[in-house]
Amino acid sequence: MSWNRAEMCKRAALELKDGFYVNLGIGMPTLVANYIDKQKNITLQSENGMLGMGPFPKPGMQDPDLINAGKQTITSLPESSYFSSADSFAMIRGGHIDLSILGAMQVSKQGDLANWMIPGKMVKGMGGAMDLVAGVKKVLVLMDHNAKDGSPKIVNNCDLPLTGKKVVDLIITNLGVFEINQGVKVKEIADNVTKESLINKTETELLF
Amino acid sequence: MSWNRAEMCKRAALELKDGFYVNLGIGMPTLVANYIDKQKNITLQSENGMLGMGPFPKPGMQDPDLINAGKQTITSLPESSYFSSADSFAMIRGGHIDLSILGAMQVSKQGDLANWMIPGKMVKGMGGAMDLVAGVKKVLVLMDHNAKDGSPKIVNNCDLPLTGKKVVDLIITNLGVFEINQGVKVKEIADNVTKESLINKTETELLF
Amino acid sequence: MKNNDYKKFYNSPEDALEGLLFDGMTIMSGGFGLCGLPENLILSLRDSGVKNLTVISNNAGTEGHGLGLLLETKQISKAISSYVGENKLFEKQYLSKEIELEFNPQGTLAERIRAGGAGIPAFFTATGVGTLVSKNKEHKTIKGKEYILESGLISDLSLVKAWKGDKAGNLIYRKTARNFNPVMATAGKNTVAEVEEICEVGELDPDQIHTPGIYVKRIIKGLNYSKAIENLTLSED
Amino acid sequence: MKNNDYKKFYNSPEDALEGLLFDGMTIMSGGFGLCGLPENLILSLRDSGVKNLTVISNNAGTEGHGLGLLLETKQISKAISSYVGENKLFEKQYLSKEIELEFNPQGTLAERIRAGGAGIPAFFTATGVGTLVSKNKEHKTIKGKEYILESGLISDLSLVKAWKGDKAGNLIYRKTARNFNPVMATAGKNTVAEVEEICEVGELDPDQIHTPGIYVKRIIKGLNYSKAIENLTLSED
Repeated sequence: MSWNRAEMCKRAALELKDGFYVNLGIGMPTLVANYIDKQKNITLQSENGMLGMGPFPKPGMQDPDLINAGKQTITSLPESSYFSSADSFAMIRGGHIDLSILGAMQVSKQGDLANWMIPGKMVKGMGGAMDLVAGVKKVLVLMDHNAKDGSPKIVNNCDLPLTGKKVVDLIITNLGVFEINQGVKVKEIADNVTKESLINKTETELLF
Repeated sequence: MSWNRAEMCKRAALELKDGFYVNLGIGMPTLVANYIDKQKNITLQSENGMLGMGPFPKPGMQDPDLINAGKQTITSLPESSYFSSADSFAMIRGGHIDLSILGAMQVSKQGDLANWMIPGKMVKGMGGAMDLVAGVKKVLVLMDHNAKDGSPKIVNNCDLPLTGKKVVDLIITNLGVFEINQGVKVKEIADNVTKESLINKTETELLF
Repeated sequence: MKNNDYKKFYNSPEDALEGLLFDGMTIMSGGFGLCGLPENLILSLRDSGVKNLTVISNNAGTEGHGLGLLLETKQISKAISSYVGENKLFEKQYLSKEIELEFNPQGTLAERIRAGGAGIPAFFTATGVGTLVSKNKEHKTIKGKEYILESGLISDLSLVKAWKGDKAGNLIYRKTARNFNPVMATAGKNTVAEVEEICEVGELDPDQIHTPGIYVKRIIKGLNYSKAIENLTLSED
Repeated sequence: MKNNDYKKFYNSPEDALEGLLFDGMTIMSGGFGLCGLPENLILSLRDSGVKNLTVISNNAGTEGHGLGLLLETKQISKAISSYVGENKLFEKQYLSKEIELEFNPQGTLAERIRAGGAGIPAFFTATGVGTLVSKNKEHKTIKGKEYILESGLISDLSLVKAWKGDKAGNLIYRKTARNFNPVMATAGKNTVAEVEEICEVGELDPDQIHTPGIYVKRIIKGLNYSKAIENLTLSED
């Protein structure tokens, strides 16, 4: 047993504190928006130039001039503002975003992140990921604990090309929550996951 | 005999070509605006954050939120736009302004400009002058040919602290028009000024 | 009153590009994905037949849209982008070495363009430190943190798309169609803009202008915007 | 619907500065001359008695206006400015060495602040090459032209003045009162804004917002603006 995707997103949403400005990466991180506590004031940034991102539009209400960084149609909110890509990344690089949630292929025990290319495969580009991990105050990785072939994704050293060095603060997987802090510290274990299986499925040493 | 201030400004205004974006410095350069040929399309920039600067307001029409770089009340024009100081100097530094007209204390034969401080006297600051001379496509100096004590202002080497090195393209004084081009080349001599008196009143060699 | 004919308004994209194109030139093209693309100018660029282009654009369009059109005609020899994932033709030309590709982190790309337009030849950034992006770049430790030096970018020609524009070249963008357009407008030796609505000088509020007219050499009213949606996503409620 | 209480709106300048002040801090203060000054916040800063301030501001105000108020009470120990010509008191305190003064070219000052807010620790510029400004700075020749390295600036607290603002901290400036305010808003560890008109969230057009709310920690409605004119100049027609 382990957490399913909804449970992972729900757990990640707990990291969004009242008043936070947050950037959610493409893919599973985008889904975290569905689990944000409505009691909290959270503002979502989209790096293509928007603060205050709203939900997906109802059918017929889509606007081709209003998309998120995943090129999905979205909506605005009363507090929204738009700005250029340069201003958007000035905001990101300048440390004004409180939290970014990203997917990953590998994370090392030092917090190195690899999530943009696999040598030998066609490279699509890093998009805004390198800027986000270098600039945002806190970086949370949301990913499956193991790759499809079962190989561990929390490793001693990434063998894939890096997106950033010593940039990850927290990892949430289907098996638990892990803090990068002079090694990989286990903060929470998913329901019915044993300590032993967690150790078996992780390359690097876990600190309990 | 020599040109009076109005004649100097009128001569300077001839350097403003159709379609030019121009920044006029504080003092006499500001007056050049009064002599612009109405057949030409000229847009004035004010470095505190405006393109399309209009004339001074009629009495009662002044707006404290609308001033030029000399802190004078001004007006807008139909084509005006406002922007921040950072965007304004991005425009200047980026070489988008065609011409800047500035006053000077000294100009050297290499085009070095000194116009911001006199050692031993209270320094007020360089304002935007260093940015203008470093960034604008063409720099025109508009000044009296000699200081109040009669000393020459077109010199071999500036002894006053510089505003910019090799930045001046053209000098207009009460005695003539001078181009900096591997030395100081005389382009025009004011009415009734002799070649000899011009040479006497200039420290550096003049090329005729 | 002063002369208010800016001589910037052109009747067609062909006229607006006349005399500005040459083989081997560098072109910046605004837009993010298919949002805020200079559709008319790209079509006209394709029809001009100009070739061996270096194109600076965040993405490479899709098949049949945006820069995808210039891939079909093999007019692009080099692309500087942050993400080209949606274009199979690009992949094919890249793998066959018909196209050279330089990836920049998206924020570094935006800032390099902003720097180019602002007369800043180079700046330090933490983005890319410790990655392939930092290879062969000057490193510097400032206040205990490591940075790399990135250079400013300029183009021979920038093509941008705005929502409204006036005949003095002042531009206003709409929603996230703004994206790379304003910075690219500042970084072109020449910039040509296309707009959905062309206004007379004086119709736009001077406090709301995103791109001051000084950056726009020529402007046209665009026609027949397809405004394709790359990833239609609707709420399930 | 989501919680829309940003907890940013304060009832007075005193409340808005509460807990943000300490002796020896660095403060950025918006405005050009007397145009676009955070008048209410400066008054409240004076009344707080905080001292030994480093103030980053394009000018030093005049007697009785702007930062001139903090000179009277000798709260400023260092100023970073581009021009302080209009203030006799400043001159006096400078000559008696009560105040340290660092002059920056105006564009370099604006760009250093923009860089500070944008996470750029340093950038190259041609401004000041060959002048006193270049003293002790790193020089670099790029494509045959010489540049100097300038560093980014940040503040402990930025005080800015806008025309309109909403309770999410979004700001819109008016005419040339914009000046240094938007960049300073980005470069403060904390930024407090004062506005002439406070709006509810949703009243401002999202395409027209100059400073997105993320940069504004606290916001107040300012009262009794003097908006003094430094150099009233009228047309003679």
